[in-house]
Amino acid sequence: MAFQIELEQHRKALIVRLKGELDHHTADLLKARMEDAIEREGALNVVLSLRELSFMDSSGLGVILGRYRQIAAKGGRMVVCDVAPHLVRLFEMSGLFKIVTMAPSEQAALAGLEVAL
Amino acid sequence: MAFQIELEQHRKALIVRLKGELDHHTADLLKARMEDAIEREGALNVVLSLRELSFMDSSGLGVILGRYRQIAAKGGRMVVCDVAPHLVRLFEMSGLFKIVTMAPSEQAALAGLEVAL
Amino acid sequence: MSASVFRNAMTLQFPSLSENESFARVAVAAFVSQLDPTLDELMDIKTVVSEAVTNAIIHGYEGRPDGIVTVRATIEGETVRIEVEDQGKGIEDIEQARQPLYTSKPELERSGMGFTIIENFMDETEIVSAPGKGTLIRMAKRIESRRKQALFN
Amino acid sequence: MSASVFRNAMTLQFPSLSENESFARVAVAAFVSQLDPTLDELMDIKTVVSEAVTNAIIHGYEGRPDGIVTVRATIEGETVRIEVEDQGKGIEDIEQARQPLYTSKPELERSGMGFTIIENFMDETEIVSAPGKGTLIRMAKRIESRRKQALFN
Ligand SMILES: Nc1ncnc2c1ncn2[C@@H]1O[C@H](COP(=O)(O)OP(=O)(O)O)[C@@H](O)[C@H]1O
Ligand SMILES: Nc1ncnc2c1ncn2[C@@H]1O[C@H](COP(=O)(O)OP(=O)(O)O)[C@@H](O)[C@H]1O
Repeated sequence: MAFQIELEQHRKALIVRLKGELDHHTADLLKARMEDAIEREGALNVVLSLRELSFMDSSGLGVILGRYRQIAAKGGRMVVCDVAPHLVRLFEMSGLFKIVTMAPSEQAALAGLEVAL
Repeated sequence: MAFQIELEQHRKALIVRLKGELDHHTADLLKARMEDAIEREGALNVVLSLRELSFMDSSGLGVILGRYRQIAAKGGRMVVCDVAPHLVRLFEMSGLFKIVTMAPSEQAALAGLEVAL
Repeated sequence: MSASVFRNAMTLQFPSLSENESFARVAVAAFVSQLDPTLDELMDIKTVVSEAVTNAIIHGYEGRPDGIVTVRATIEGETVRIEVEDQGKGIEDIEQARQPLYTSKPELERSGMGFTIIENFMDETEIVSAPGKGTLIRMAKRIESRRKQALFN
Repeated sequence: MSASVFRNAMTLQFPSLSENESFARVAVAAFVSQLDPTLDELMDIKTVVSEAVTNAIIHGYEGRPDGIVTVRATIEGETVRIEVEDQGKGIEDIEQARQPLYTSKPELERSGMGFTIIENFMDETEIVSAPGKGTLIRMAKRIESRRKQALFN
């Protein structure tokens, strides 16, 4: 079904905005687009905006974890923002919040990265 | 599924606002509510607002035709307003536009009734 | 045209309860969404499924809740085929049933427009029915996907 | 409690194509909508259906497109029961499969959280599986309808 990815190269992070439904069927596209941006364009930190994500299951957790490992190996960090309540439960269950930071908005996510740098 | 009816006794017409999905399953409720308002409260003219109707099939045509007959027997008139393009096709196919007037808005529907009175 | 045509199929079965009319049309619409139809096309599909399933419940099983309605849909390239089947009463005179405004149940305020709408909204319609055996409605429609429209506009 | 409990049921079958994951969860959600669930409950249902159907496609049929996935759902009063079945590979060690973060396909970036999510979101979960025979996931959840909440609040 409908799934869209918007990528923006911000000064200190790659901003990835997801829209629609992220499941096993759409996860491959996200993996390919993010791998590409991280490897070819050398993105270090990633801000993942879930504001317009209407559905996500454990296949989404898998791609996010995979991309986290990719940037963490180079010393990068990942911040997830605008996470809907039902997705917070998925993130909590999987322990993803132990390695990925949560922020209320893109601004807050970027500000948090600045401070940490 | 979700179907809601809002009734308003206007000076010269009963305004019936439909919301959601009108099919065979929900048509009985509309029939009962409108019959009641027409018989017990003596409504003569009816304005049917379809602005928030997201779905309607031929079962809807049946109830509308039935209520038209009910008021026409007493000399009343029916105006349908805010009809979405795909519903216009249904009305056209059934010939309902030959007996029921179409108006772009509730205001226009009420104004039309005033003039005709 | 690519050599490999996308194919998919689904079968849906449920008892003849009016609660399932809405469910059936949403399910078929979700299946057809794979072809990225326009909103108008999706509304056509929802409407014809609603007509055929309602007919199976009202006319086929005459309101009994224990009949089984079967809905099949297939996608082959750009064509959607939909079948709605019941093992109910069947239709005695199919030509009469197809007439606009003809209904055998005017007391239920049926409009008699079900088959007319189906034949108008779909590219192909076939009615297979025999009294006492049940009714099968076969329909097909070519979907002009939004994606393709965007490409060629 | 009224003496007559509302009952309904549906069966859905489709080939093991990833396109059908979205379709399956929308169809089941539309069926469950009859109970007027909260948005959170509907999201739980969609998620568990997505997990179980994805598992049938990836693990049961290992990506082959010609397997058949069957989804059954029943409503009995306030309880929804959902079954997802495949005739695929089957699970050798069910206890191991249920462990959070365990996956047999790390190369596909699976998170190993499917069964954990299902067991968390549903009131009851049962896994019936045998190597070479296939897998059946049985789940149940009581729905606190919005209508009822509105009445008692
Ligand atoms: N599944 C069915 N089983 C038996 N009879 C049917 C079935 N579908 C349609 N019919 C017959 O065909 C007639 C016309 O159907 P239709 O055009 O949908 O109008 P309506 O449903 O408003 O009566 C019905 O009144 C009924 O007699
Ligand atoms: N339908 C199935 N058929 C065969 N094996 C399965 C099936 N569902 C789950 N499994 C096995 O159980 C494991 C755990 O499943 P799950 O918790 O959903 O995690 P994941 O799908 O991320 O691997 C899978 O890795 C697989 O080995």
